Amino acid sequence: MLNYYLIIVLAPLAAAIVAGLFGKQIGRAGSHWITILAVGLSCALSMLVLRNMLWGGAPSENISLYTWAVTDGLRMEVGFLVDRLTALMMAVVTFVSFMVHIYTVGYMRDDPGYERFFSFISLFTFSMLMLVMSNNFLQLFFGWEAVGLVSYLLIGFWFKRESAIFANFKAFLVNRVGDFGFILGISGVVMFAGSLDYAEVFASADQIAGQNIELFPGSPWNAMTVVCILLFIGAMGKSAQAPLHVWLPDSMEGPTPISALIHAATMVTAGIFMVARMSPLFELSETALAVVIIIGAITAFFMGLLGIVQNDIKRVVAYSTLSQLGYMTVALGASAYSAAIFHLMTHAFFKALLFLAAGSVIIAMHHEQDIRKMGGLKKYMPITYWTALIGSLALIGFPGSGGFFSKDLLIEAVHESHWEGQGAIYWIAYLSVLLGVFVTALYTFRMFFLVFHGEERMDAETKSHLHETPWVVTVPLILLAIPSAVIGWYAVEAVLFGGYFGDAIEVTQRHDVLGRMAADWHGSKGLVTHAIQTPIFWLAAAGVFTAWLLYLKRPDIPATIQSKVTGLYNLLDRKYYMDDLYIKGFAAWGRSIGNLLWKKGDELIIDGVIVNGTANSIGKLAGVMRQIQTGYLYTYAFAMIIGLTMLLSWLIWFR
Amino acid sequence: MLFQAILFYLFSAVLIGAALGVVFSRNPVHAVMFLVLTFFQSAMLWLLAEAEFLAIVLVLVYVGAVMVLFLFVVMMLDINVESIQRGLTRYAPLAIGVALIMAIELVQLIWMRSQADAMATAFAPYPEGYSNTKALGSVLYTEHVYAFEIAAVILLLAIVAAITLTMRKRPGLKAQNISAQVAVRAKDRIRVVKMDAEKKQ
Amino acid sequence: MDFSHSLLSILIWLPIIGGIGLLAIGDDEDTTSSRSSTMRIVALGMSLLTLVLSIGLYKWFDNDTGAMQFVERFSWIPALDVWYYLGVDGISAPLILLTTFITPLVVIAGWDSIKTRPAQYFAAFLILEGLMIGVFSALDGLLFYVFWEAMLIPMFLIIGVWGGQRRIYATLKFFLYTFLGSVLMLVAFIYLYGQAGSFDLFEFMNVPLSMTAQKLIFIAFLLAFAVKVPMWPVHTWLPDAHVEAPTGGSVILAAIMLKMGGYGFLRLSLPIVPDGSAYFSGLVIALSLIAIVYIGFVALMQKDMKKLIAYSSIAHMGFVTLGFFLMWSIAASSGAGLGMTGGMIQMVSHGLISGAMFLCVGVLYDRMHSRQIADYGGVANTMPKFTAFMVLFSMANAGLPGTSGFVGEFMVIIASFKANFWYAFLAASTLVLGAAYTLWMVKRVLYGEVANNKVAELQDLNQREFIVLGVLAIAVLLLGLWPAPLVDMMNVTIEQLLQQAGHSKL
Amino acid sequence: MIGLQHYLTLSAMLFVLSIAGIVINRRNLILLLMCIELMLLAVNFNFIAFSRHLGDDTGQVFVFFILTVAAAEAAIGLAILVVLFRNRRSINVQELNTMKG
Amino acid sequence: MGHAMDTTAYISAAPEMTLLGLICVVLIADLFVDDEHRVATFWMAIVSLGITLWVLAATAPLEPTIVFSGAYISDALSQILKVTATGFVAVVFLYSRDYLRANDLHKGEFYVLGLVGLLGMKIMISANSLLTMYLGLETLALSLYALVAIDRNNATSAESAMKYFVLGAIASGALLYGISWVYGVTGTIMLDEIAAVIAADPGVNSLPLWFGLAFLIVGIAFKFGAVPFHMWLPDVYQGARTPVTLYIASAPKLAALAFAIRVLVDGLGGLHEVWADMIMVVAVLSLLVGNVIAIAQTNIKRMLGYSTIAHVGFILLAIFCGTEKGNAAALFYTLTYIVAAAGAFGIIILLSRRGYDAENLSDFKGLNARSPWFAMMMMFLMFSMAGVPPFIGFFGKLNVIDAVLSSGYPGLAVLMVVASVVGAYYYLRVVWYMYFEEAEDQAVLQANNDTRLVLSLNGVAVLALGIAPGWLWALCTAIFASQ
Repeated sequence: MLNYYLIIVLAPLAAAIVAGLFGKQIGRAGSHWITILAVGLSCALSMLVLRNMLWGGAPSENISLYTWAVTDGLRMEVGFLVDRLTALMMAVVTFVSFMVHIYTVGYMRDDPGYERFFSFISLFTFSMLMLVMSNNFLQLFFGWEAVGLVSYLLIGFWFKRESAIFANFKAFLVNRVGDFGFILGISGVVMFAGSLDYAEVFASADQIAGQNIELFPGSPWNAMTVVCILLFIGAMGKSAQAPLHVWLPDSMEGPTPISALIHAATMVTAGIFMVARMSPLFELSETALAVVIIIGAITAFFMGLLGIVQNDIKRVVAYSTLSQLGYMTVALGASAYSAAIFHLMTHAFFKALLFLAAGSVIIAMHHEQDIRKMGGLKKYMPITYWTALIGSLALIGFPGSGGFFSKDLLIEAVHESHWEGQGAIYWIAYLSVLLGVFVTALYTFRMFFLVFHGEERMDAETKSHLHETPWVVTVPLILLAIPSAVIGWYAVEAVLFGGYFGDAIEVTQRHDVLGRMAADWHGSKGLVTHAIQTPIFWLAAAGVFTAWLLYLKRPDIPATIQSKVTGLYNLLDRKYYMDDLYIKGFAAWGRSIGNLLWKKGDELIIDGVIVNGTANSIGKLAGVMRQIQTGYLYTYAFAMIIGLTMLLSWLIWFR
Repeated sequence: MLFQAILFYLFSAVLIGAALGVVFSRNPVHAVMFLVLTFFQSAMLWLLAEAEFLAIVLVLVYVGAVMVLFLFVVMMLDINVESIQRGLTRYAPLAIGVALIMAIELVQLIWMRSQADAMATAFAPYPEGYSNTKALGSVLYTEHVYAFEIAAVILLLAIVAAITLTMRKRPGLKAQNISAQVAVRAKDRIRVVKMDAEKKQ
Repeated sequence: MDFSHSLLSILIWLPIIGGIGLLAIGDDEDTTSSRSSTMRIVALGMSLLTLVLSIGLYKWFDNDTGAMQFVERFSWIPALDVWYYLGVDGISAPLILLTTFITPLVVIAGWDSIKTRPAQYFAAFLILEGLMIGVFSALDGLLFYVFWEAMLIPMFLIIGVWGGQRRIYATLKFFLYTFLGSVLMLVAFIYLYGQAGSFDLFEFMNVPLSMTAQKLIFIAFLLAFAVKVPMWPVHTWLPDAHVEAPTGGSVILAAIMLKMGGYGFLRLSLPIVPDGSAYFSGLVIALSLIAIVYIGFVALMQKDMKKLIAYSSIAHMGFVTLGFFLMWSIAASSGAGLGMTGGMIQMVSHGLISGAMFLCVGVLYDRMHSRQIADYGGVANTMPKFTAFMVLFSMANAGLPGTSGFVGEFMVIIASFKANFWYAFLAASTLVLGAAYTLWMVKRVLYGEVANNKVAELQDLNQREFIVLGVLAIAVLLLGLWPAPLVDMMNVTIEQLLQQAGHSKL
Repeated sequence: MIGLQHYLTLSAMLFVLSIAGIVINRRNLILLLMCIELMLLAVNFNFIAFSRHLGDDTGQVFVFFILTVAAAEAAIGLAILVVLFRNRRSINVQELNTMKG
Repeated sequence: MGHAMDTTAYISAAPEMTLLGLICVVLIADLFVDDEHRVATFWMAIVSLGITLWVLAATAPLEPTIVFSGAYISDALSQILKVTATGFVAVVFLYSRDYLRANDLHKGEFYVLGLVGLLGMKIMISANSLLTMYLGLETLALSLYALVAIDRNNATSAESAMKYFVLGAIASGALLYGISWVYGVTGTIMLDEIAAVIAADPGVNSLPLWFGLAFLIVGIAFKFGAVPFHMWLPDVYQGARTPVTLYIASAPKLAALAFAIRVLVDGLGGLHEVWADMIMVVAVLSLLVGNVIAIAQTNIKRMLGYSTIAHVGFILLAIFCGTEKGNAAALFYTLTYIVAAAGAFGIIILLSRRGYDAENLSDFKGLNARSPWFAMMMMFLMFSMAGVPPFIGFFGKLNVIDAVLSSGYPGLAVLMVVASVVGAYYYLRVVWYMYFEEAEDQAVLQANNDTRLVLSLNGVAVLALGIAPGWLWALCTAIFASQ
């Protein structure tokens, strides 16, 4: 299998290198063909791997590829751990990536950076695969940062745009804040487990949990808690959990395929994947799990709220992504790792679909992204309309859609995850995810209605050119719509209750909510039929209804509400003032610290006073001392006499 | 002995007075004269100490030659006595203070800290028939021949140096060259030039 | 052909002779004349020949021994028991390879951007190369010191003759600063000589020293090496020197000369005064951490590209000293070696990356004659190839995994976590700060609309520049993706060094 | 009892006086030269006194050479003085400060 | 004391006698040479020096010999110092010739006075009695006074000569006063006998002798130009015409060293404890004052004057140790220092031309463009003086620091190196002007090939000696080990 893995990983890399270095030589078509073929190959082989795992009963494999370095007893290797979790991720990643590749051919048709773009997304695929296939922390971190790099490059793809390059800089930095924690977490792992290899670390998990570390003198912390929280900070950065979420909405400055691939389907879920992968560690620290669940809950609910006031089509989807990532995180915190991963998978499909649909709309609208200037697009773009509808329904969890299974069960799992000592945390998490359902439905269908229904608010010029997008755009939409719609039916049982993940995910008995839920499991059909009895359904329906009421039926109400509760509106409109806090707060603070240290510390004190000060005072001293050399003979003689007298005085009186 | 002491103190007093005169006199000529007096008094004191040869050399060489040289230069340079500022340097008080300290130290050295007893005795008189000149002469050309030769070199050096520094041809000086004047002939002086008569226009 | 018995001498003297040859060829006013081109070819040929020969150093290097290899030992000054004593081990060999690798690139980089007195310019670099290799291979204290100081002279001239506006201030500051540091080292050497009766470094290592003596010697060493590294707060010569130096000078300064300080700590401080080092290790760690954080903030605010990179060098070198001095803070059985290896790797990697960064700035400077970030903007529009390289090196500078910049930092952070959580916390802040200052510069220089007409007229990399940056890019990536060969070279030596440093001399 | 101490004291007084003369003189250079002669005289006194005290003629021989050298010295000193005067038209010590610092 | 006499004496003193004879020959022969052919005098002087060197080599003593009733000593130290002094006087003449000719100073007297000065140095170097030491000192000093004033039409020269003369006279007065006390206490003026008396009778080691010692130190310090007896030095360096400065800066330092070692070590070695402290104070002051004031100078001759003061600090600190190593270090330092000093002034002369002395630092601007080779030579010399390896100046400093450290004075060693760093600044300034600044003056350097050759050898010597300093150090240690 190793050869398969190598091809899966290296084919996109090779394609990226070829397209990147020789893009001009092989031309636009050459670039997209080579990358699409490479990713297609990866995708096919990934499917094969997944198939072998699922049906072929292939065992998980832990292969060491080569030794990166060995020193001081620490082996640093590069290798693959391919188990069911990995296989699933590989399939999702390569599939979405493949779709996005195809879609890009249409979306980026007129862009001068065409070859570069293909090179980047291929490179991204490689990086993401390295991340998910890693069998050790080092390589994980490599993939982790590499996807960050590509994300940076792609957000800033249109580097002439001030907003784009601001967004990519911001994205990278915020991610780096997460990585800051992450690398400390890895260091902690090495310190307590003495290894970077997953298998060895997991094997010594109990031993880690048995140790303490004194972060502050006199207050020992459980080592596992520290390590897990640090690792989770990394996940917060990558998966855009509050308060490190601020980069994701801005990342919409990148081309839409990127938003679909990186900022919805794959990269942002790396954090979720990582926590799931680290389940043997997280399971041993309830404190860490509590942190995870709280962060997730906050993100899920509050980021959803922001989606309601956004007018940029991509930003709405972006906030929805944030909110959904929050859901996944909550699931992780509830030890329902499988649920999180399952939601990750369905989300990947439907969110990629939504983004691509949004992209399709944007193409049709000639790069107009404001939903207030759209409306009634249904008749112009039927394929986009229907696929977007599927995506939206999946997002709100319409019974039977992919999102329904994952979200419903996720919320259920949170509901179940009520173990001792959680108290308020449990209720916060549960209420957040529950209310989040309403919010999700509201913003999703607000967008949907404003774009596809109602009056046509675009200008005449745009309107005259409106038509359905070409097949390279619509085919991926359709291909993504299919799994969005149906994947839940087929996968839910296997993934959540069928022990699909095997030993890839470990849950302690006490936390095994899914295990408890499995007892009540009556198959997917049962779940769908019972959907109507759950509050989740009604909350979603209420959300859709509200959206219909506010944005189709009575479009005047939102403005009224807005004027009534300006305070709340402003809070949402300014995104809880988080950007202000970071930019005007931390960034400005950092700059002024820098300025202070530079101007006052380096230039004034060290250079001015100490270095040049010494030099100048020696110079001044020289100036003063040369005054002694008056040029007058009697001074010279006098100096000699004084010297002589000193010698004599010393001899006679002091010796 | 008492007489010697009286003489000593007398000569010493004059000596110091003359030395003060050298240091403080306004007129350089006076200063030279005071210096001459100083040397004379010194010669007297040396005679008292039975160093006759040196006493005589001092008078002959110093007063006779060196002091005359000084006087000669003073006169030659024709320094305007009135224009010379009367006064002391800025830090004269300090200088005098330092000099006093040194004086105190030297006196302390001579009178208190050294083997005062051994030093307080009078000089042992020379034996009868002793000639200071003869004694010095006998060692000068034997034991100290090397130093003597060097002294000769120094004198030679002084001659060379003094001539190098002071003898010069003044660039602007107009002098006659007698022999050239005598040797001149008429035809060297007048050149007869033939030229055509001027034509009228 | 096996010439390994005199390889080090060849590596030292070949470039020096080449440099003298260049001086003999002399300068020609006409930079296109055949004499000028002969001169360039001689310079490049000599540096390449040195590089090729230095491959022997790698090829014949025995990774399994901590003993000195390629040893040469002849009496030099018998009256003082001074030996011409050369040899390398796992900590010096990589640095020599780095030196021979960087020098040809510098020569190529200066190919036609140096208009005034090119023969002297190239000669200075060749001589400098020989002297630097000398520093890394000298095993006799006096020989070491001679190379160490002699090195200042060509660098002094390089900055002063071919530098920028404030070159004189910068080069004097550079010279005097380093000179002050190293003369105290000389005093320490002479003291040790008095104790050991020889300048042999191994004798220095074996001679017993009292705690007071060790402390004083350590301070003397610390001053010498801290200035060179440079460590906060004796770093202020570096931004000035870097900014004013010509591109090649900045590259050599950053890539190799700064490494001398780190090398000095390993070669001298730790084994000769282990107890002194232990006593002051807290201080060094504190200074390193201050360098990482403080300088990170300072770098953020720089308006001059070279200055920014110079400051980032200081911050990165903070990892080196941090890694070296962690060993006394780590109670665990392993981890000290990790820090030390990390520091060493960081040195090599920083040599490549900072060199590449300075070359990038040099490329821009050659075209625009400005180093001010504000004068640029949107360079990516006109120079795509250049942008690709610059972004790559910036990412490496920010410590992205897969590039060499990551390797050392990673190891040091892990090791510092073992020592103390807060060490690691402060050290890891470079992930944020490093990315912030590097990428902010990238953003302002490369991205955006074309800022002005001058930027609009920029020409992309020519072949020569492409080769230089390309070679460096490959090196940076190679080292990042597979550092094992380098690490293997050092492992045994570092183990041995750890034992030596851990063994009290009292 | 006039002995060594008296001569030495006299010598010391001359010595100090000559030094004071050199230092506090702001007038002409000739005076400086004369003070130097005074200083040498003081030295001579010392030598003669010690020579007599020790009963050893070397001291007197020394004085002989000092006198010789002093004469040569005076000649050269005055020569320099003349050169200086020719160039400067002055031998004022206070004007002798074109080089300083 | 059975001092050897008769023929041994004349053989021992043959170098001095030969030189004296040749001086007379040159002096007389010069009368018959007119101004156009004055170069003949130069060659005669060079030949005289050559012959002297040969005589020196031929009469080299196998063991220390004391002749002329103890007035004269010939030993290894005297031999090396005399050879070096003779050689350097030849170098000085060579460097000076073209300058003198261009500036209408090409007179036979220059060479004669120079040779007499050399004779004085030799007398000092070989002096075993305080009397000969004094006479040698005066021979040298009087020649120097005359040399400084040799440009009769130059007011500055005359002024500096006057200052030099007056201060020199004061110093020799103090020296004589000291000698008188030493004589009075020990009853002898022979240095070996003084040492014997001090060793035999502890009673003499008391205040009167110390007083004499203090006055002697004034004389020594003056000769060296150590603070606070240094004030003549910058003015004389600046005021004298450059060849004279070159002369003063080179060979007489050897005589001063001999003076110090003969008197302090050979004669009054028993009083080491007493004089060490005094020498140390003087040396440290010299180091600091010399280096600091040099920074403020714009005239390069004056700057090198102050630098000399700083170097003297090093030499005196070596002597201060009072050990064999210290003495050897002092000798080594002096020998190597004058190599650099001679070269530096040689280059200043090279840059000068008719009516124009390259005295100011700014005259060195852009030298690298005018003459890369001599710029490099000057750079070598400056770095050597600054004590940067691999130039020989470094080893000089190394040995002194070694001596000081092994005598147990780490603080002094640190002070010395820090002072060197301060000093490095002004040497670097010369390099900076030569290399980093544009030339103000594009005139081509004019010099004969022989001068160029010797000057180049001089510059290369500081490097070559630095690369192979071992033999010289071995020689210096051997000289003091044999005593």
